[in-house]
Amino acid sequence: MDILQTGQGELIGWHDPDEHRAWVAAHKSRALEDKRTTLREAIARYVPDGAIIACGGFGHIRVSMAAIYEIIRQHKRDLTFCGKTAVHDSDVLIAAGAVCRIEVAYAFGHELRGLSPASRRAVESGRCQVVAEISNAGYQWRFLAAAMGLPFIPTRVMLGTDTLAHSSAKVIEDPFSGKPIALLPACYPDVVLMHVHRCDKYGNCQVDGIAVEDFELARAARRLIITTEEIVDEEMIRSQPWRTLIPYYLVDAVIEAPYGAHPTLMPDRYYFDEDHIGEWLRLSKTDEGAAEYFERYVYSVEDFAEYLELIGGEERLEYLRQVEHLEAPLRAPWLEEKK
Amino acid sequence: MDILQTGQGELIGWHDPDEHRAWVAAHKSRALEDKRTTLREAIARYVPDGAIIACGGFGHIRVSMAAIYEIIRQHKRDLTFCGKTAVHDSDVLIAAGAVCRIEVAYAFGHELRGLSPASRRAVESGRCQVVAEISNAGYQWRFLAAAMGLPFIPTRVMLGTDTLAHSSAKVIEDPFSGKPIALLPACYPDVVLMHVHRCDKYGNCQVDGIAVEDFELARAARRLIITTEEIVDEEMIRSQPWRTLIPYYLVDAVIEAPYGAHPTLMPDRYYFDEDHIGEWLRLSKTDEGAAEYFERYVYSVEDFAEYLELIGGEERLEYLRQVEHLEAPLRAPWLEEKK
Amino acid sequence: MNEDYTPTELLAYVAAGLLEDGKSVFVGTGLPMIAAMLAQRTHAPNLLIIFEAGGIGPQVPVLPISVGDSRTFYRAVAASSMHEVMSAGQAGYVDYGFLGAAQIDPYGNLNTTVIGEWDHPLVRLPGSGGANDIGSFCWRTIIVMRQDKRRFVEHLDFLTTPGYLDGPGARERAGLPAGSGPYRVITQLGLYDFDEDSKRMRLLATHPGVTVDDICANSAFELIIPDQVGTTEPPSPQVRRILREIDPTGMVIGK
Amino acid sequence: MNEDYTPTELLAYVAAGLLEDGKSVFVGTGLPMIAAMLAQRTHAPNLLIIFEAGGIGPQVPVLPISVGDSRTFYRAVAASSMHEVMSAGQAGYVDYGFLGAAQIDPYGNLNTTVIGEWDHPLVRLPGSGGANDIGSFCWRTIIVMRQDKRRFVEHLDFLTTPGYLDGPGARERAGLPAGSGPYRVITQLGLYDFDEDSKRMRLLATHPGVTVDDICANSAFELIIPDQVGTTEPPSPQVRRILREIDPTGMVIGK
Repeated sequence: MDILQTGQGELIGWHDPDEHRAWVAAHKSRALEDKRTTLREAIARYVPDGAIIACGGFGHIRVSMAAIYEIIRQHKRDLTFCGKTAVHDSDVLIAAGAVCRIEVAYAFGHELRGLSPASRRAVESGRCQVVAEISNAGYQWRFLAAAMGLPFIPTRVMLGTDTLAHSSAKVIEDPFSGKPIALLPACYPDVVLMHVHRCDKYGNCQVDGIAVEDFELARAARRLIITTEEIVDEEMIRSQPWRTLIPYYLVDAVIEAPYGAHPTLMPDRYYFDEDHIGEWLRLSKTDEGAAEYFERYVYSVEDFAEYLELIGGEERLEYLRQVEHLEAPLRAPWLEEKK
Repeated sequence: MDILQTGQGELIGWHDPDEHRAWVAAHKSRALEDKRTTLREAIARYVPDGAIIACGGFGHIRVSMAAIYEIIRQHKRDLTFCGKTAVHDSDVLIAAGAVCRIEVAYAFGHELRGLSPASRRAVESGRCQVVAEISNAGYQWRFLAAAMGLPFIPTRVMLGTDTLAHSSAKVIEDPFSGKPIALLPACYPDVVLMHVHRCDKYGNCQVDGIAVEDFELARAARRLIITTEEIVDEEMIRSQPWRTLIPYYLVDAVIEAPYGAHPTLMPDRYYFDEDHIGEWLRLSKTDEGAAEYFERYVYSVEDFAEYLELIGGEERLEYLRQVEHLEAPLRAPWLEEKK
Repeated sequence: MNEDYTPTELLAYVAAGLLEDGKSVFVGTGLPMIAAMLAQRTHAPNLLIIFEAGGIGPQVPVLPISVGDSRTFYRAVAASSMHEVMSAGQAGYVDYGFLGAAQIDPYGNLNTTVIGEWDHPLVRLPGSGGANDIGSFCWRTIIVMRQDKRRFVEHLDFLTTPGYLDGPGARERAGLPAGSGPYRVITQLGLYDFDEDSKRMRLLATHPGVTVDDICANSAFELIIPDQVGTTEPPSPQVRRILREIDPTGMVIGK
Repeated sequence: MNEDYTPTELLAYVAAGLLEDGKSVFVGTGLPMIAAMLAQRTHAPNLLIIFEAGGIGPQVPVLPISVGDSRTFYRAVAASSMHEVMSAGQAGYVDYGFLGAAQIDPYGNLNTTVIGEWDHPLVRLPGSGGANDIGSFCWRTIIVMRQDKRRFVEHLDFLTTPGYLDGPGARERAGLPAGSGPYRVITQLGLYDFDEDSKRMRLLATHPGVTVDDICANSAFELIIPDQVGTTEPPSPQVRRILREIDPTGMVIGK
C-alpha cells in the first residue's frame, strides 16, 4: 500500500473492525429490555474516567445537557472529547475539568455569540490538549465508517491542508481514478450522550427536525445514553416504524429528562436560553466565575429537576417555548450589546 | 497502490468524481420548478437507447411499473439494467427485449414464487448478457459511493468469492488494519425510475415504510423520474420537512400515477396482485406467451389508466387494498398449487 | 405418535432450535421465516428478527412473500433501509443468518449463481442477493437446503457466498470478519456442523429413519462421520400446531 | 443620498450581488445568511439555501443564531442530516459557499484554527468547522472578512481551508474537486477575485471612498492591482429597507 500522506494527529476512538465486532457481540444486548434508569446510575456505570465521549445534536442544538451536568457533578476526569461540532457542550466540560483532550472539528466558539472564554483559556494554557484537527464533514464521516463497521471512509475534503496534516487521516492514490484521496479512520466513541424528542422504554428513538449526524453517531457509539423529552408507549413507535432514527439495540440507558437540553435549543420545543448562556459566557471569563457557575447550577443541586427550578422554572421554560414557536421575541445579552 | 485483486466484471455506471461533478453542475437544476409531465414525455426525454437504468424499491415492492411499461411501449432498446434486487422489474424488461445487459445482485427469480422463466431463458440463450456479479449490500454501497460523490466505498463483504472475482470491485490492503478490504466503485445509473407515496410538483418526495436503498439510489441517479401515488401541496412537505426522503433538486420529472406500482406491492396502499403476476409467470414460459402479455397489457393500451381498467379496475384495486390492510385473504395461483 | 409430521415441519423445527433467545437473526422468506417465528413462540420470545430490505423487529401478522413485503415491517421497531441493516451486520450486530443454496462444498461455501460455466450458463440462478452479505458478516450462518450428490459437491460451479473458503484461517486471510462463518447445515436427511480443525462439514445428527449410509450416499464429497451420531427430535403435536398457526395457508409448510 | 449605510450593509449588499438565481448556496450564520436572504428578496428569488447541519430550502422566518437552529429548517423542503448536505456538496450540487477567516494568503487559503504555533497557540480559534468542507467542494467560495496586515498575510499560521494552495493546478494535484475554489473576497475595503494564470488575489473594486493605497496599505502580501479598478455600488434605500426587514433586531447589521 503506497500511502501518499499520513496525518500526524492522534488517532482516537479507532478499533480494528474485528475487535469492534467482538466487542459488540459481547456487550450490546439484542434483547428488547426495559432500559429506564436514572442519570446518576447511567453516568456512573457507562462513563469511566479517561473515556472518549461525544454528544449528539450540534454543539448547542439538542444537546443532552442533563447528562453533561451529571458528568460534571460526578467529577469525571481525563475525558477525551470528540469535538465534532462542539459549542456549549465542550465549553462547560472543559471548563469543569472533566475533559482534558479534544479532537477538533469546531470548538472554543459559540457561533454568533463569540468565542468561548473558558475553553480557549484551557487550551491556550495547556490544561486541555488538542490532539487532532478535522473538519465537520470529516468527523461526520468518521462516525459513518464506524456505523458501517469499516476501518475507514474515503473523502475528497481536507486534502492539501494543515487540517489534514494534523488529522488522523491518510492519503492514498484512488485505484479507480488515479487521483489522491483521503481516508478517514472510523471513530467509535466509548460513550455517546444524546437527547431526543421521544423514545420508548427500550430505547427506540424518534427525533423531529434535522438529524444532524446522530444517525451515524448512535451507530458508532460503544455505549449510548439516551435522555428524552418523554418516554412514550411502544405503540407510538410501532405505529410509524419509519420514524425510528435509533433502534433499541444501539441504546444502553434511557432517562426521561424533560427540558434536558436546556439551555441549548430543542427543535419544536424550546429555544436557546440566551440569558442563561449569556450568564455562562460572562461568568466563565475567569476561572473563579466558572467555578461559581458550577457551584450554583451543578454541585448545589441534586438533579436536573432542581436545576430547572433554579434557572426560572415553569415560567422561564414557557417563555423559551414561545420563542421557539415565534410567539415571543428573542432576548439576548449579546443582542443588547449590539444595540 | 498495491492492488491485491481486481474483479473481472464489467465496470458499469462509474464516472470519475470530477467528471460527475461537472455533469451535475451543467445538468441538474437547483431551481424550484414545476416538474410535472407525462410518462410518455419523461421516458422519451430521459431514457435514450443504451442507457444504464435502475429501479427504486425492491424488485417487486414499490416499483414504478407505470414507467417500466412506458419504456416497453416506446420500444427502448439496448438498456443495461442495475439488477440490485431485481424481481418483476428486470423480468419484464428483459423479456420485452428492452434490457440486454445486466449486472446482477439478485435477478431471474421471484422469491417464493420460483424462478423467472422469461429472463432466465434470455440469459441462458445469450440474448441478455450478465456483465458482472455483486451482492445486495455491495450494490447498495455502490450507490452510496455515488451519492457521496466518491470514487468508491470500502466493504468487508464479497471477499474470497467468485462473486468478487466477477464483480467490478478491487481488493487492497487497508492502511489502518493491514487486512484486505474490498473497494466498491461508485455506480451512477443514467436513469432511475422510482415510485413514491407522495411528492409535490417540484419533486420533494415522501415514502412510507422501508426506504430500501432509495435514499442512496436517488442521489446516485443522473436522471431521476418520479412516479407518485399522489401529488400533494407543497405545504404538506414543508410542514414536516424531516419526512422528505428525496429533495426536489435530485428529481427531473414528476408524474402522478395512482397505483403506478401495480402489480407490485405499495406499502400501506395495495398488496401484490398475485393473479396478475401469476398470469405473467404462466404466459412468460414461452416467448409467444410473453409477446401475448405485452400485446395485451402494454402495446394495446394507451396509458397506465387504461391498463388499470384492463387488470380489473376499481374492484380489483379495492381488493388489493384490503389484502394489504389484512382485511381480505391472499389469493395466489402458486399458493393454490401448493394445496 | 408424531410420525405424521411433514419433512418441512421437521426442518423448521430443527432450524428453530438453533436460534437462541435474546439474539438477532437475518431472515429470508419461506422456511427461515417460519423457523424464526416458531422460535419466538417457543423458547426464544426475545429473538430479534431483521430483514435485509430494512424491517427490524416486526410483529409479523401473516407470512410475508418477500423480504421487502410490508409484513416485514408491520408494527416493527424500525422500518429502515438496506444500508442500516447491512451496516449493522457488518458491524457485528447480527448473530444468525439463514441461507439456502443450489450447491454446497465441504467447507460450507455456497453457489446460488450458476450451474455450468458463468459465461455460458446451463442454468442461471438468481445470484448472491443478500446471501454473500449474510454469509460474510453474520456470526453464525445456518444453511437449509436439499441434499443429494448434485448439491453436495467437492467443487462448486461458482462460489457465490463464503463458507470457510479452503479451510482454517482462510476467511480471515481473505479479509472477511474474523470468527464468523457457517454454523449448521440442515437438509432433508440430517443436521451438520463444521469440524473445528479442518472446517469441513461433519454429521451431527440424522433425521428419524435416516441412516448414515443414506447420508453418505447423498453427498459427492466425504463427510466427517463421528463415532457418535445423534438423531434429531421430531416436532411435537404442539409445535406442529404452532407451525399451522404461523402458516395457516400452507404457503411454506404445505397442506 | 445613500451615504448613511453601514459597512455591514454594504458587505451584505455586495455579497448578495454575487449570488445567481437558480443556484445553491451553503450558508452560515451572520452576514452570509443576510446576503442570501437579500438575494432571494431581490434578484435571486429561486436561490436554494442549504445549511451544513441539514436544513435545505427553508423559508427562514427570523434570523437563526446557529446553522443548526430550528429556523434553518423552518418550512424547509427537507430537514435532513449533515451526511446528506455534505454528500450533496461533495457530489457537485452546491454552487456557492461563504467563508470567514482570521487569516488569508494570496492564494485564498484560510486560517481559522490557530494564531501562533499549533501546539502552543497564542490564540486558539474554533478550527475548520464546516469551512474546509465548503472550501473543498463548493464550486465558488466567497470569503467575507476584515482586512488588515495581520489578516492578509503572505504565510498563514495554519492552513485550515484550501484556497488555491500554492498556485495553478495545486488543488487538482492534491486531489481536491477540479474546477472549484475561491471566487471572491469581500472586505471592509474592497472586492477581490483571483487571477486566472497565477491564482493570486486581485483587486476588482474598491468600496466608495476607499483608495487603492488604502487597499495596499492593509495587506501584508502584494495584491494584483489591474489598471482598471471599479467601485462597488452602495446599497440603495430600498435594499437597506429590505435588510432591516431581514434583521429587525440588528443582530447582524447592528442598530
